[in-house]
Amino acid sequence: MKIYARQRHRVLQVITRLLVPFVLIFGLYVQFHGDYGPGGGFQAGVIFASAFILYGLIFGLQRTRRVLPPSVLRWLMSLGVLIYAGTGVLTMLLGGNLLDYDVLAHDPLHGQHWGIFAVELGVGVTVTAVMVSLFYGFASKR
Amino acid sequence: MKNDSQKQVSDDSLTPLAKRFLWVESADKVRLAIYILAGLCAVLFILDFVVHRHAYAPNENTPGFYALTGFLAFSFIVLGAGLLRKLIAKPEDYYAPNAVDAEDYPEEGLNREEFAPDEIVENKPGSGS
Amino acid sequence: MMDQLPALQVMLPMVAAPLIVIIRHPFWSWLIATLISVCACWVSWLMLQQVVDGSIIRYAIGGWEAPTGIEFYVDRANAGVALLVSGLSSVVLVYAYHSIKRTVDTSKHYLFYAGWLLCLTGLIGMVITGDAFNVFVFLEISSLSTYMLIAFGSDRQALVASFRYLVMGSVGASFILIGIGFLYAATGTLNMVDLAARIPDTESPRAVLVAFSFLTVGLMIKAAVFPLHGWLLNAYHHAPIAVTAFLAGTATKVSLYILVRMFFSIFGDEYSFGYLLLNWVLLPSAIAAFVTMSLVAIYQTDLRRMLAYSSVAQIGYILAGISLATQQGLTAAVVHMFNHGMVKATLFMAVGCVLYRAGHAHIPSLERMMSRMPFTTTAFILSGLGLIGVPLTVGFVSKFTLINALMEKGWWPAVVMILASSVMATAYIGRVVYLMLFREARESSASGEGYQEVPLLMLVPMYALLALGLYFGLFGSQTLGIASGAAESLLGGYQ
Amino acid sequence: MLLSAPFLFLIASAVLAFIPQRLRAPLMLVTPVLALISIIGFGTGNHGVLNILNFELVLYRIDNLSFPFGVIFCIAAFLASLYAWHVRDLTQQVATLGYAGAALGGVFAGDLVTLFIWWEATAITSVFLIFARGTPAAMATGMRYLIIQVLSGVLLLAGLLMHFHDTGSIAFNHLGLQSTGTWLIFIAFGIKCAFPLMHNWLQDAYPAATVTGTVVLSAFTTKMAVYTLARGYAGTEMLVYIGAVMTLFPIFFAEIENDLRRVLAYSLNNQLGFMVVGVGIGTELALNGTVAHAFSHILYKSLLFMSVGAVLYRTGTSKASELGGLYRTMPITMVCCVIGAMAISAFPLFSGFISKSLILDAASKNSYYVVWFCLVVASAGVLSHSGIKIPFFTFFAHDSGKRPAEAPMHMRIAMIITAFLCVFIGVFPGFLYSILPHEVSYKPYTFSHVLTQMQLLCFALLAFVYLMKVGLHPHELRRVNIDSDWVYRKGIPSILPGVAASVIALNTRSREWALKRLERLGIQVARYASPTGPLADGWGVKAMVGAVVVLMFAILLFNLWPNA
Repeated sequence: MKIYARQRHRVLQVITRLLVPFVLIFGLYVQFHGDYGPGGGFQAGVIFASAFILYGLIFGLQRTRRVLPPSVLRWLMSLGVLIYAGTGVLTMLLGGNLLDYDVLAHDPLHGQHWGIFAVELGVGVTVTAVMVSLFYGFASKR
Repeated sequence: MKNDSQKQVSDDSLTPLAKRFLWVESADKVRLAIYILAGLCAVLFILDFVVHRHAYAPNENTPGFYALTGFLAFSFIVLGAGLLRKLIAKPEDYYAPNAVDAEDYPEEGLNREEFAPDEIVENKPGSGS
Repeated sequence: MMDQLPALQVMLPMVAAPLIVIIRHPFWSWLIATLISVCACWVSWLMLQQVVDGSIIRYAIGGWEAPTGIEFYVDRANAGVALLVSGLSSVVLVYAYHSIKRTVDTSKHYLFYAGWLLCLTGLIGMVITGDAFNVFVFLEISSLSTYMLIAFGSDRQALVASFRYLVMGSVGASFILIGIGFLYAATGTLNMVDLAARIPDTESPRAVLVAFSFLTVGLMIKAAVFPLHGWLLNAYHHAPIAVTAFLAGTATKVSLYILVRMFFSIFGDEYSFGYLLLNWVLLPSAIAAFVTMSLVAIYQTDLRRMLAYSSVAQIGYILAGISLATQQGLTAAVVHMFNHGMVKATLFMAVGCVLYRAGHAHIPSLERMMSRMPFTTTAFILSGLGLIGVPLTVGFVSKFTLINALMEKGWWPAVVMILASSVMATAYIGRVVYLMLFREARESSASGEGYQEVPLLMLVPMYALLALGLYFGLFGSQTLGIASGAAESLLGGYQ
Repeated sequence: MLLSAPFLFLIASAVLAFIPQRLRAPLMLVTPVLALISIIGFGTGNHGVLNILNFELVLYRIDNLSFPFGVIFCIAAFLASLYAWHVRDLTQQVATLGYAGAALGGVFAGDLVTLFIWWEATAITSVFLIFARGTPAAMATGMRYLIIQVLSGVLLLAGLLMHFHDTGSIAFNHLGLQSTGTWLIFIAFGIKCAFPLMHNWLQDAYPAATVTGTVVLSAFTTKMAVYTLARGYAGTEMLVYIGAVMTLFPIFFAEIENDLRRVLAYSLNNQLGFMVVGVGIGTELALNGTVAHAFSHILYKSLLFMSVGAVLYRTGTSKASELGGLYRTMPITMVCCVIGAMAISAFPLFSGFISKSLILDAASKNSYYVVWFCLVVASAGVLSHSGIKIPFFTFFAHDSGKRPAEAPMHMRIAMIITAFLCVFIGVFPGFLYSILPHEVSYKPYTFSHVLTQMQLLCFALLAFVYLMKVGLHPHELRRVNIDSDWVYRKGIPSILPGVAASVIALNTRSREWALKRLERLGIQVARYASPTGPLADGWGVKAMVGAVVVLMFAILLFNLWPNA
């Protein structure tokens, strides 16, 4: 894949600049709406990552790396897993079974809500980070 | 009983214990010993007629049973062995080199030491090495 | 907290792995990995204590009870395997510090140890989960991290080996997935206990049959059963030696455990062996494994490769025990899993020590190792004796049980084959031992400097494992007792 | 368990290698003492019960039968160590302790598996006492010895496996000749016990060992075998006849043998015969006799081997034809030797008298009259080769002109202690009788018993004197006498070339063909199994996937079969 970061792609660049925020917001929507409707961490993560990938396709790897450095990605990957696993551990610490969200809030319903929310967030963060780093990996090696 | 010339050690320098056995060198004394043995045998034989023995095996009570058995068995064994030797004796190196028969014992495992009368005289028996 | 043990077992390494990635410090990541592994080992020990009397722990994840939710199902059989896995992981991790420092670039240490913990997570998860699909998930976790660990090997071949394993492993995993899919289609459940209950009255026996076949072949690939062992050789040869020691002791054993679980608990031995004649497939491949692979091992010139072949042969023994489908045969299989795990790990650790000092494991160049590295060589020889199955060693315990089980069933030809392969094992171990002890060093290699013994941190875990092996060799009835209980649990199916 | 007698010996033998030279000999002396204390300290009962593989291994069973053997083995080990004080050869020292430990282990083994392990251990440790002589001939002899000993172990293993298969038990109690397994075990015991035609190793190997090694060897292996027979086959009638033959035939060989250490080996064989007869009779009295005889036998046979060994040590030879007249300069050795000779000939007031008569008495009481008579004849024979021949041709007879110094101090002490024990047991039989397996009501010193024994011995002596005077007594010649081991040492090897030649002549072509085939097979195997061969290599992804397909097909096929 060749990265073009030239002036003659001005149209693409402008449109991309316009698109990226919407993609991000859509990603967040899918993420946080996941526990009520279609969606969830996996899909949201991929959508979120696609924003960066699009950015990278148009503006080149260097610029994307400046926006989202690989070290941060690695950190995010781990963080996502930690959020997921941490939720599980937290439920255990609160006296329930692993990933038994009932104990997270005063009533089970809220507990389930919070639990799913946290877990999906973890998944989303990790998937985003993994997708982007996959992109980095493929893009940088020829 | 012979070969006094071979001796490098005179009989006088022997230990007291060894001196007690010097009688075997003298033919007379050996003969005397044999007479004593024969006498002893005679006495034992006669005793057999006097003493009543309690026995299990047949013939065991027959007077002279043991005496006869001892004498005959011994003779039979010795003579039989002599005949056996004619059949099976082989030169000493028969199994060589796979057997130790013909070889000398390795020197490093030995401690050959000639009898040294002086040392014995000084230290009395039971010392040395 | 005691009732949370199964969850802890999996979560400990799983949480620690990302932490290590965040910390990124070589030493600290090693320390964390080791400590976590030791904790996991302790947890599985506690767990074994809870179930050793024959009771069962069923842990519902998220509070959703069994057929609906996912559960961990722990009984004597898998608590023991979990202990083996976590225990070996701990020991080898302690050992790995120096060995890995030598082979892996310092900047990547954190990745290595994180991968190790993920692998541990996957293996333990596979063992204790009670959900068929979850088996697949954990299998993937462990497989993926294993590919990574193997690729850390110092030579370029490691990448190839890792890739070959990846291809084969993926084939295996997809077979397993397909099998699980068919099972789900046929029965409508994924929970193993539920599966076992529903399979007999399923309406589509063909689907179950196909599922059974796919699962068998898939697991046979992962367990490196004889004709499907190709990935193992290069992987063991080129991986960092600590990884090899860990994998040799655990990875194939876990797959074999799943295989056994499937045969006896899910499908039931009636189905697997009585009705479906599986032992016409398993036993021939087992025998072919320990005969041909032992033979091949004799001719190897690289110590690691020789041991890799021997591993395939030993898997053959375990498989032979499984294919008997009797209490005693299964006991032999289970006890051999443990014993061989310990022995082979020790052997690979000893080889690692040789590698650490000599830089190679070329067998003909190992002359007079005894005078250069006495402790390492002693460990190698002692555990080599165990591998052969000399009386008073662990190998004898398991081989004897196996032979006894075979004789009980009247399979004399198999007994003869085992004895023949033991002779071959004597040949390949004996050859190395002879070289190490007696052969005078050749002029060329004698001119090189004598090696020193490896650091204490490598020797201590090796000897700890060795001592454990010797102990279990002398007091084999303890392991046999647990294994016999495990076999009972497996044969009895789910209550 | 580490404090049990066998393990004490093993530990000590391991420690020997790591301590300085000057501490080794003392350690070898201390070990038997500690072991004896351990045996007494543990007391009767089963100790060290291990459960391995669902077998109950009893490592340390002390009961009435094993206890006396344990005691005498410790004593023998002590005396042999004292006798070997001068030895600086680490191999021999380690082998001595290891061998004694293994023999003790065998005696205290409560099950057949443990017994087997010690059984083989005695073979492997003891052979070093022969190797230690260091000559190629000794190596060859040692290998012959080792092969036969290991063969015995293999038979034992095979027998115990079959026995286990039959009965499901590995306990070592009374076995009896009831199945193939017990027969094999019987033969294994018989080899170590030097049954007729299985005896050759004894006469072959013992004279080849080192000066001190023979003393050690003489005590353990055969007596361990006697113990195992007494444990497993007491009352087996066949043993009575085997034993009777054993008492008789070695006498003839001993009579004409030139090497005095081999004479003693034959005599050892003959004495074993008495014990085997005792085992075969199997009554309490007979078993008491066996144990008592083994006990006193170990002492006086050690004593004889020590004195002959001392002569060898000083003169470099143990051949009767080279010796004579040594009483002048080795009087103490001579006196000890005579005491040993009198003990083995069973003169009253010596140990042989009070032990052998138990067996003779048991034989006649149980109506084995022919056997009893054989034993009486053999008793006269014992006098001929051990009682007279050994001391007479060594220390008296014609003067060889050799004037060696008296044996070294430690040897003298060892011999004097042993001689003292021989006399002590003979004079105070109660001490020995009190440790026998069964209650002893036997009174050895009755007038008629003393009388008959004296008659037997004195008339035999008279016969000796007579035959010497007449000149019928065989002279001592530098000759070897072939025994039945000729078959495998000369016979078969000499026939083999002829047979092979004819086979080659007849079948050259087929042999070559077969060899070529074999060679080709070897090459083929090597090619397939070599690191680059198809068995080892070539497991590429394609081949693997192929295998997957085949296997899948096979499984499906087998699975569908019953459905179709």
